[in-house]
Amino acid sequence: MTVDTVETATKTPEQSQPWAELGLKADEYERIRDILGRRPTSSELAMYSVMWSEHCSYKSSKVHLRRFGELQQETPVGKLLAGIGENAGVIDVGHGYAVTFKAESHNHPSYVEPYQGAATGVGGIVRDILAMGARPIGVMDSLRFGPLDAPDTARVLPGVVAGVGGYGNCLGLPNIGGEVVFDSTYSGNPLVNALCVGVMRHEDLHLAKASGAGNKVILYGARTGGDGIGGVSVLASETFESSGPAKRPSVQVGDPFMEKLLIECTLELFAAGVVAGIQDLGGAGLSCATSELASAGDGGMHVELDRVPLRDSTLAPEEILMSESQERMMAVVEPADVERFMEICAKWDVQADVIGEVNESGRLTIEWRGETVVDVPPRTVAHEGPVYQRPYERPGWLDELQAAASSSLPRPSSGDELRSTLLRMVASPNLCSRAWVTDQYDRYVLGNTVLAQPEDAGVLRLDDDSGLGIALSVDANGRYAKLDPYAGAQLALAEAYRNVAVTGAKPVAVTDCLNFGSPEDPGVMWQFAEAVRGLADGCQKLGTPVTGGNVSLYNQTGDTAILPTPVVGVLGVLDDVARRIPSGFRTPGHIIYLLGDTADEFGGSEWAHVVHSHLGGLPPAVDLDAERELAEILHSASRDGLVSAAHDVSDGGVAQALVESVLRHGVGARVWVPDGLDPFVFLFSESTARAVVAVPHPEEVRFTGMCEARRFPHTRIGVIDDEGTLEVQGQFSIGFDELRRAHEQTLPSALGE
Amino acid sequence: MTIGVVTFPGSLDDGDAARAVRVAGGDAVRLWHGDADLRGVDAVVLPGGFSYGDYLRCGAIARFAPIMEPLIRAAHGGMPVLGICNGFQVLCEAHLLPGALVRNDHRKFVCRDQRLRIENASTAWTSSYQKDQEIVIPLKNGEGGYVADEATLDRLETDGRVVARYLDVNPNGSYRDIAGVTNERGNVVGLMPHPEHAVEELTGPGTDGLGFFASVLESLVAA
Amino acid sequence: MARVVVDVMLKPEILDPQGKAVHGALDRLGFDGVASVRQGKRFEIELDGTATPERVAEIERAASTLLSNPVIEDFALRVEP
Amino acid sequence: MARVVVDVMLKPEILDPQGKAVHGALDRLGFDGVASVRQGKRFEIELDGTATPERVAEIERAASTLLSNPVIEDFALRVEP
Ligand SMILES: Nc1ncnc2c1ncn2[C@@H]1O[C@H](COP(=O)(O)OP(=O)(O)O)[C@@H](O)[C@H]1O
Ligand SMILES: [Mg+2]
Repeated sequence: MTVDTVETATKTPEQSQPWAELGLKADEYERIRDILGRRPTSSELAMYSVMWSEHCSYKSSKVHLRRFGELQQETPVGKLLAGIGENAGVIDVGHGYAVTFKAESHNHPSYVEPYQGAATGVGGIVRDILAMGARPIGVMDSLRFGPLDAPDTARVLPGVVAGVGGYGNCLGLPNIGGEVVFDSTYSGNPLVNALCVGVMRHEDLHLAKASGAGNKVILYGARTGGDGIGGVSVLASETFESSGPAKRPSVQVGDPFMEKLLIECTLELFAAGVVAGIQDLGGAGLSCATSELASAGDGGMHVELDRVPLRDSTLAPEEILMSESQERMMAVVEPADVERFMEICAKWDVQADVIGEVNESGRLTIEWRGETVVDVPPRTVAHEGPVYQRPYERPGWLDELQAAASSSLPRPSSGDELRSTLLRMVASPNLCSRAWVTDQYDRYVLGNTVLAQPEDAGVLRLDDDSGLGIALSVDANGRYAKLDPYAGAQLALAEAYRNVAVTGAKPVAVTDCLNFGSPEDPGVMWQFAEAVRGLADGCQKLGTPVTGGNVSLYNQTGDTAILPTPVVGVLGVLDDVARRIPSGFRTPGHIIYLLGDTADEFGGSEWAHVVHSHLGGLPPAVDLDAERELAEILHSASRDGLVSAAHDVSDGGVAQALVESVLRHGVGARVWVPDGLDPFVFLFSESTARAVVAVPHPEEVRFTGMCEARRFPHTRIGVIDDEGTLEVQGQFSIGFDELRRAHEQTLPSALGE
Repeated sequence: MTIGVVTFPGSLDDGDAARAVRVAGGDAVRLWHGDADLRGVDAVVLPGGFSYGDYLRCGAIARFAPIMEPLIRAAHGGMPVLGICNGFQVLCEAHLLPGALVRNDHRKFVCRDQRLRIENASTAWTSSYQKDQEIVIPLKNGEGGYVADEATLDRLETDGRVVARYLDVNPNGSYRDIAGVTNERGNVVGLMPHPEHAVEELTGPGTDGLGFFASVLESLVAA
Repeated sequence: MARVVVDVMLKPEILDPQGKAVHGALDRLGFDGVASVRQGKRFEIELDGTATPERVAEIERAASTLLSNPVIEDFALRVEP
Repeated sequence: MARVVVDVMLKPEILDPQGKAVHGALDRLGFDGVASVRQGKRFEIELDGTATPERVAEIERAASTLLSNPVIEDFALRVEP
C-alpha cells in the first residue's frame, strides 16, 4: 500500500485529488491548499472533508444559530455551566447537581438500515452526554415516518423502534418519552431524533480539550473497523437522489453491551480523577476527536495511527481517520495517571491504548508507519471551517398556502357527527395510542422514573433524599411550521414547555434538533432561518436558554423537502418529585377545569388533516406570556396540592386531552360545553396555552382564587365520575370499550399484534 | 441480614435490586461477577439486565462467571437465591432451575405492568404473600418465554413449584402462563417480572414487589 | 487455519416464534408450498492452525455447554476444509 | 419433502458483537486457539413436494429480501437432499 505522506504531497503539488467526490467544493479545496501551503495528503483531505461537511461544520446553519448564543446564559434556576459549543449544555439544577441533555438526529442511516441506524443514533447521543462527565439517566426518541399504511413505513418503523429499544434497553436507560408522527413528506426521509439526559455533581464537569504538554492521548473502547467510512460527508450531507446506492457507505453496527461497559468504565475513570480531557467518537471518528481536542486545547497533538487497534488490518490511514466505528472514546490523561487508567479499563474489559501525546507544536500531526501523513493547524479543521451565507427567500407558494384557510371546511354539527368525528380522530395515526411503540421500551430501569409514557413529560428523580428531579418533553409540529416556520418553532417550544409545566415542573432550558430540507433551496433556507429566529425569540421571552442542539439538513427526496421540523426539547426542574402532577383522571368527584382561552383555530390542525387532508391557513396564535402564566399556575398548584391531574391540550384539542385523561385509569367523565362556545370548536380547536386539570372539590375555591388573582381564564367544564363513559352533555356519550378500541387498535392492526 | 446483589457486565437492575433490599429493611452487599466470593451474605439476588449483552442466549455467558461457583454450591446448601429476569435465565442456564427462557412469542421486547397470581407462598422469597394473592409488578423482557418439556411442566405443577403465573395476558408465550418457578427445596426462585421495580409508590405501579424482599428477610430471621 | 461450523436449532417441540414469523411472511409474499420454517443459529469458528481431533472434541464440548442449551436446543458440528 | 437451508452471516467488514462476545467467553473458559467467531442465522425451510429450480429461485429471492439485509449481510443457500 503506498501512503500519501506530507513529503510526497509537497513534491507532487499537481496530483489530482477526489475532493469533489468527498463532498468538497472547489473553493473549499483551494482554501485547504492555502491553509497548508501545499496540496493536502489524502489523510488530510479525508479529515477536512468530513470535518467541513454540513453535518460536522454547520456551515449553512452557523450564521443563524448565533442567535442562540446571544440569549442570556442563565436559566430560571441557575447558571449554564457549559453551553453551545460543548458536546452538550450543562445546567445547574441546585443541591450541587447539574444536568446535561441533548438531542441528535440519525435520519438517513435509519432509512438505510432502520434497526442499526436508530440503535447507533441512541448510542451516539449517550456518548455525548457521557463525555460531559455525566451519568446518562434517560433517553427519549422523536420519530417521524411516512403514512402509516405505506409499505416502506412497515419496513422502517418496526426496525427503528426495535433499534431504539434494543440499544437503550440494553444500556439500562429508561425511555421516558418521545413522539411518533406520520406525514407523507417523511416517506423516504424518516426522522429519528434521539435525546439523552445525564446528571453529575458540579465538580464532575469534564470538557473536550487536550491541554498540558506531555499528557497522553488514549483511545479506548471498541476496535476500529471499516464502519460507515465517509458516512458523515456522504450520508448526512447529500440526498439519496444525487448520490445513488453506489455511494451508500457501509452501515455502522452498534454493540450496546460494549457501550454499557464504556459508560461504567468512564464513570469510574472520572471518579478516580484520571481524566484531564475527554471526547466521544461519533460522526467523523478519529478525525473529529483528535482535531477537536487539539483545537480546544492550548497546544498541539501528535498521534501515532499505527497504535489504533484495528478490527480490519487492511484499513488505510485515511480510512482509520474516517471510520465511524461505534463505542469508542478518547481521553487526555496525565502521564502519572496512565497506569491507573489502564487498570480501570482492564477491570471493565475495555481495550485502551495510548495513541499519542499533547505537545506545544500548535499542530496536529499524525504519523503512520514512521511517516507523517497529517500536519495541520487543528483549528482550521475543527473550528474554522467554511461558513456560508446561503441565500434565503420566503417561498412563493406560501401566500397561497396561508390563504387556503381551514374556515371553509365542512364541520360536524350534530351530536352524532361530533361523536363519530371524535372516534375517527382518536383512532387516527397521529393521535392514537403509542403503546405499540412505548411497550418496547424499558421505562423502569434505574428505579427513578416518576413519570414516563403516556404522560406529557418524562419525570426522573435525581436525588432520593431531597426528591429533586427533572421533567423533559420533546415536541414539534411540522404542519404548523410549514404554514409559518417562525410561529411553528415557537409552537413547538410552547408545547414542550407546556408538557413540562403540566407535571408541576419549572421549565428551565431548551435543546433542539432542527430537521429541514436542502439548504441550497432558498425557500428551505428561509424556513430554517425563520424557525431559528422564532425559537430564539421565544426562548428569550420564556427566559429559557438554548443549551445545545443539532441540525439535520438535506432531508428531502428529489425536490420534495420534508415538512420543516424543528424538534424542541424542554427541561424542567421539580424541587420534589413527590409533588409531580400526573395526567390521568383518577378520582370520581374531582372537578374538571379547562385553563386558557379557546378560539376558532383549525389551521394546520389534526382535524383538518384527518378529516379533510387539508393543510392551509395560519397555525394557532402563539401566546408565550400566557404559556408562562399557565406554567406558574401549574407550578403553584403542584406545590400546594391543588390539582390531582393535569394534561396539556395540543394536537386534537380538548377532545383528545379528555380521552387520554379518562382512559388512563378507566374512570369516567361528564363534560359540558362552556357557554358561548361552539361544541365543535370547544372539542377540536388547537388553541395554545391551555390545559385540562382535575381539582379536588375542597380545593376548588383556592384553585379558582389563584387563577382569578392571576387573571387567567379557567372554565369549569366537567366532573370525573366512575361511569366508564365519556359524556359530553347534550351532545353524545361514548362507552370506554368503544373508545379504547378506537384509540388502541390503530398501530397494532397496521403493524401486527 | 445481608443480601448480596451480583453485578455482571451488562447487569442493569442491580442498583434497583439493592435499593429494594434496603427499602425492605435489609443490607445490600454488592458482589462482583469476577470474584469467586459471596462475602458472607445470607442470600443472593441475581438481577435483571443484559449480562454480556444477552448475546448468544440470555444468561448463557454469565452462567460461567467465577461468582457462580460458590453461588451454585450455596444454593445447593439451601441459601436463598432469587433470579429476576436475566437472573432467572442465569439460574436456568446453571441448571439450578428446570426449563429455559426463549424469545417472546411476539418477537418484541415488552414492558408492561403485569398482573400475577402468587401460586406458591411458601418459598423463601414468597412467604409474606398469601397463596393466590394477585399482585401487579413491572415486566420487561425480550426473551421471557418459559419453556420446558411436558414431563417437567407436569412435575412442576404437581409439586407446587410454579411460584407465580401471569393473569390477564400471557405477555411472552410462556408455557402454562408460568412467570416464576422454584427448586424442590424452595430456596431458589426464578421470576421473569421485576418485583424490585415495585417497591415505592413514586417509581413503580405500586409496592406489590416488596413482599419478595420482605419474605427472605423474615425467613432468614426465622431460620 | 481451519473452520468449525456449529449449527444450533431449537428442538422440534419448542415453539419457534421467529421461524413461524418467517413462514407467515413467506406466505404473505406469495411463496407457497412451504411446509415449515425453523430459525436457528450458526457459529463459524476459525481456529489458529489445524483442526486436530482433540481440538474438535474441545469445540464439541463448548458447543454442548456454551453454544447450545441442551434443554431446548440441538446442535450439529462439522469441520470445513 | 425437500429442505432448503439458508445461512445468513454478517458481511466480514461489519462488526459482529455477538461473535465477539462468544469469542470472549470461549477465551475465558479456556478454549484457546480460536482466531475468530462469527455468529449468524440459519433457516431451515421445508417445502411440500420437490425443490424445483423455480421454487429454489423463489426462495433465493426471499433470502435476499426477507431473510437477509443485503446492506449488512450475505447469505448462502443450498438444497438438502
Ligand atoms: N417515540 C416515542 N418514544 C417514547 N415515548 C413516546 C414516543 N412517542 C410517544 N411517546 C410517549 O407517548 C405519550 C403520548 O405521546 P403524544 O400523544 O405524542 O404526547 P404529547 O401530545 O403530549 O406530546 C407521551 O408520554 C410520549 O412521551
Ligand atoms: Mg402532551
